[in-house]
Amino acid sequence: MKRRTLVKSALAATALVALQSTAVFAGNPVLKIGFVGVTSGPAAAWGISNQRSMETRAAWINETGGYKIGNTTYDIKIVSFDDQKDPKRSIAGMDKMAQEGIHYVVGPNTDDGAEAVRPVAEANGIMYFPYAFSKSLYTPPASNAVLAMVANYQSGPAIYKYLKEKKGVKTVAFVAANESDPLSQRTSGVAAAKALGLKVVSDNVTYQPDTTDFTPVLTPVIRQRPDLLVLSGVSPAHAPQLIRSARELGYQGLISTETAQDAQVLREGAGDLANGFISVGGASTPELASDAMKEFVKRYTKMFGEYNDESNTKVYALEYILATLAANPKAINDVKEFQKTMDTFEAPNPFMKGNAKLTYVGTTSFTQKRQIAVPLVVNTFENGAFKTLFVATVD
Amino acid sequence: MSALLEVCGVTKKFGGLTAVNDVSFDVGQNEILSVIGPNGAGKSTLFKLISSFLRTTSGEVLYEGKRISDLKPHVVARLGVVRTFQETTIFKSMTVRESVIVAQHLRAKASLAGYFWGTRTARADIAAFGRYADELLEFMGMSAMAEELASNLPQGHLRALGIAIGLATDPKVLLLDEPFAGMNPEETMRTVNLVRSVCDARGVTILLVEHDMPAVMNISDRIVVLNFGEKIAEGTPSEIQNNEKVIEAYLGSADDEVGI
Amino acid sequence: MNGVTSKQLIGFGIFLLAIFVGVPIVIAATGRWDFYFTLTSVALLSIASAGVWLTFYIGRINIGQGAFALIGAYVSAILVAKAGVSFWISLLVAGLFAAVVSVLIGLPILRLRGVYFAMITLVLTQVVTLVALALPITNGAKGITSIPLPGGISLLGLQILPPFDSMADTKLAFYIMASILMVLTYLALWRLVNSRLGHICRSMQQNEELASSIGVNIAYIRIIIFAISSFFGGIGGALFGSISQSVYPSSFQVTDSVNFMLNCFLGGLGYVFGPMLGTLTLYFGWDLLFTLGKYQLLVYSVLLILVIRFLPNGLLSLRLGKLGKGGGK
Amino acid sequence: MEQVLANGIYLGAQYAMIALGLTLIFALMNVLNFAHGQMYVIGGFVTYTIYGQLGLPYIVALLASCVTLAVLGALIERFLFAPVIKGSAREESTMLLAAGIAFLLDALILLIFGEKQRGVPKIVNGVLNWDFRIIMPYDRILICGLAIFSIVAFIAFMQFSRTGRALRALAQDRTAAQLMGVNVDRYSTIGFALGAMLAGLVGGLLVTITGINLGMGGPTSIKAFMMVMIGGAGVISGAIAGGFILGFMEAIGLAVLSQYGDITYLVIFISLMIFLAIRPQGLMGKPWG
Repeated sequence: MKRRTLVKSALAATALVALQSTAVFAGNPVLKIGFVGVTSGPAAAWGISNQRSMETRAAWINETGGYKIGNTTYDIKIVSFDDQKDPKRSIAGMDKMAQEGIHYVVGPNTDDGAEAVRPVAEANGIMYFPYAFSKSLYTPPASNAVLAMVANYQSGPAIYKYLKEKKGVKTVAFVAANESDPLSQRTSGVAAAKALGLKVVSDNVTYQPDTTDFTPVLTPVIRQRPDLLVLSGVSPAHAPQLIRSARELGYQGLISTETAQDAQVLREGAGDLANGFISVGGASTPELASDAMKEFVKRYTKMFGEYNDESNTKVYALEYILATLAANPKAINDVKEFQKTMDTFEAPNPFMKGNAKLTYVGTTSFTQKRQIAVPLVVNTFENGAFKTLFVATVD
Repeated sequence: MSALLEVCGVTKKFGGLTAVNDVSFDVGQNEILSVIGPNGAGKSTLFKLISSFLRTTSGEVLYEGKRISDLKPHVVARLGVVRTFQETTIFKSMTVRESVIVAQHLRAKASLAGYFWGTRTARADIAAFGRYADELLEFMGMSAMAEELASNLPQGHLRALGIAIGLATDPKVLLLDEPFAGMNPEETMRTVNLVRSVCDARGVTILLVEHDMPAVMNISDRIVVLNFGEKIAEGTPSEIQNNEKVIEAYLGSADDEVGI
Repeated sequence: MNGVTSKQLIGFGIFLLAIFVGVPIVIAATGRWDFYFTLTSVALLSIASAGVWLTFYIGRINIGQGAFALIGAYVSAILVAKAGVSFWISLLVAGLFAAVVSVLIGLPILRLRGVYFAMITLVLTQVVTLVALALPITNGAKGITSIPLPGGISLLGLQILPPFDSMADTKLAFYIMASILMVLTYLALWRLVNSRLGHICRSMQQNEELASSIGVNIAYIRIIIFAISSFFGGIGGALFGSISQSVYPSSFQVTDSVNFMLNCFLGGLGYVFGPMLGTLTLYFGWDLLFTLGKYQLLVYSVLLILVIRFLPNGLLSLRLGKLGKGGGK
Repeated sequence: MEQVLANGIYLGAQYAMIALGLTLIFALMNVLNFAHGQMYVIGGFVTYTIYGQLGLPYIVALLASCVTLAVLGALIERFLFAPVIKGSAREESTMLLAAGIAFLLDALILLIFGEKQRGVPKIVNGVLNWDFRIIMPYDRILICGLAIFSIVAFIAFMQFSRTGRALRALAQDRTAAQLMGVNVDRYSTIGFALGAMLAGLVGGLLVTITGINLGMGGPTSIKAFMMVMIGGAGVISGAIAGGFILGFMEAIGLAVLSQYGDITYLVIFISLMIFLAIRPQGLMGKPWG
């Protein structure tokens, strides 16, 4: 009998928690923005940096009186769903968002998740901003996904071109984890390098996502002595180890990746060996960061104890959503209006010095504007921090 | 003599060790034949060879003139040669009656899909299984414990259940693995009578491997004696009792549990 | 043992009513439309879990169902998206294909028992994922996307089922479809377990040697059971592919295989309806806890541990007194 | 060639240590501890916190990892595994418990240590470069040496100490050990704690090379399972052999099959399946029925 009561009370507690209504903000009406992504398990870092940058920004907006869209000032509330990097759960998460009456969602973090939620998002009138590169997500007939970062097939050519012209890179080698996203990125990376006339000396070495020692993985690659080693779609956890192994094997050339990295992680994991490592980042380097960006980093650090440089690129999606809604308040419950606005939308970029703009791009890659124009900031790691190598734009 | 089961020069080697060496003997129709021998004589290996739970190294076992060694155990069982196990090997979480019903697998006329769809043949089978199980338990004197879980039975009845499971398959030859081991004289007596009546009343030929000499002397028509994997004697109980090689083998063994 | 009592019939009736009438009414009343997808997932995952439960029934710990679900998902996706075959045919083919593969793989590995079988099936899940990444027909890392929705079914010119893309609400359609398949699966499972094959499985679960001594061809039965199990896996996988309209090598992975197994444990290995309840609890439970934010996994795991600590024989063991073992319902 | 050998030894030593703890727990209680990888991760994070963050000597951090995990292991055994094993109809039910604990530890790691990859300063600098035939950083050599030393120490402990002998008796036959007067409950706890401690120790050692993040838990458990299966479940020597075999398979496979890229692990997994199908008890295990 005793255990029955116990189980019953446990179940009752669960039910209570589930039914518990969402917290109510005082004053302003609440605008809910969703996040569906991975915030637990091996890839937690991707989603968490995402979720936290959204929450930091939302708290900041709310603290300073809310966000004005049309004639109403809203408090922003972030509703997050952890999909555990499982496409089945991503769909459930997107359904939850529809249930909550949310029309704008950031995420998911992977190709398979983003592809799986497409039917739900399109059926329920949700615009979503995945961090996934699969072109079919953004190319018609797909209509509701907006690429929330720079795809590697856009940043790759820019980086290779720069390195070819400025550093005399002639040969390049690719290494990728044996998983969907990195493999897809490797394929497009190789194509981009070949198009530029670079010689690809190795493009088929892969490693399992659970690899703990990269020396045997890299040995055959390093033997080819490429001028540039590209770590396709490398996760922040693997990057320092790969760099370290490559350097310890005596590799002298350049190393680059097209994904965002965290300086602290590189510093701890590879130390000085990571000097010269090229990665794509946002606009938080001292040369570029505006006061708003610095404020954002400060608030993030205060809220969560430690900043994550991956958030530099992830702060944008929410900003775009809000700014576009402000430009066309009708879009708040109607994504068709949002889509219309996207074609002409333009606003100043608050996170970058100078007169950079927020616009939607992607016509070249997707034949329609389904990408946010994050500045393509290419950074290089020097003595524990990122320095901007060059800045480019995507069309 | 018409031999039902013929063991012809059967040999089994485990690595360099010869467990059974060139053993031959026949079992006649409706006979009770016992294989005895001191510990480590190769009895249970021979037993497994006959029931095809082990492959022979050389030699063969014939049933009704057809080779049955090296066949799969269930094929041998289908032909009518069925073995029992020692008491721990039962269907622990089934009742006695369920065990006996399951064991009538070979009597089934309907196919497995037939049972799934509940065809007429299948329903007839199910009824027949039930009737036969009741009859068999009656015969074994186990009707009272039909609904008891097998794991709750006392040791003596476990052995009887093992025999009942074997009998439920309608065997021509029943191979019994040490049916009297660990029993007190009274239980042994009862089991001896049971085995006798299985042979007489149901016409089942019985080959048993056993340790308990008095019981074996009592029950067997003929006896085969093994020592160090080789057959050292064969004959009626009285012949065996007076066979010098046998006496020597048993006295020579350190096994004091078995006396003659 | 084989007769169906009136009590069971009533129970089954209530169950059907709850699924096909009760749930839609409750959802309409509360406006929680999102529960449709969650319940659809529960239905299709419990189909796959039913297969795992069946392999448990012959005493094998199966951590390979993810492999067969992935195979099923790909077969259906390739047939529908590349060959233009009707989804309904592809669903059946997916199940059959998974079953055939399982026979080929099962022949050598079903001899293994205990953790050894568990491990080899776990490795199998990884092998299938890696094969899906490497093969051209599966589109490798890119996956198969934009799979058309299921079409209609017409018989003798009479339309029994309209095409899904003509429906206003595919959520309900998918829910009904998955639920019907789930009910059929569990009816089949229940019937199987209570038929002779089920009794033989139980005998094998308890002692394979004894089972073979009474003339049971254990190797054959093992293959049959593994094939049926994988058939369910293939069906479940194909269903998911049609709902998400995409399949990736990561659609079903080791985690999924492990979850299928956990569903069975949690519901109770002794009960036919255990895996269904287990799936509902594990999957729905996670969904319900989503408002907890970052504490979701913590609370979820603590609850899970409490349940197993105090109900080590599964949730259904609470009702052990009332119902016979193995039979369920 | 020499490089492949060196890589194999290094990988093998670390794998063997991971497998040791898992196989010990399996041998003692027939529990497949799904949470083994998470324990390894906690070990890594404890060392990271004490050595990397607080700046205390490395050896202190390593000891702290061992102690933390030993205590954690003992608690888990005493309050979770032991009662569940007693109350469960089928012993496989412990798999659900183990998985639940894995989830719990994952959640705790995320809340306490965060989601980021962490690393500690190098404990030794420099790289051994023998004529480009063997290139191996000194810290790897040191960790490899420490791992091999720990393995030897563990074997010696199991062989010669009183506790070790009791544990071995327990692993061989629970009932017999009980009859011989071994306090089964107590030694189960000790054994579990020891297994968990080994996981913590490897975590503490490897954090200096590979760093640590919360995602390493699950995959590490699965790799450990495979090594245990190769060698034979529940056999100490088997776990060591399994670890080295997998280590060498990876090192050789990556060297030989690198031009085929994606299929290296496919080949490893398929050969593993074939091997297990032919020899289900692994290299040194007892046949299972």
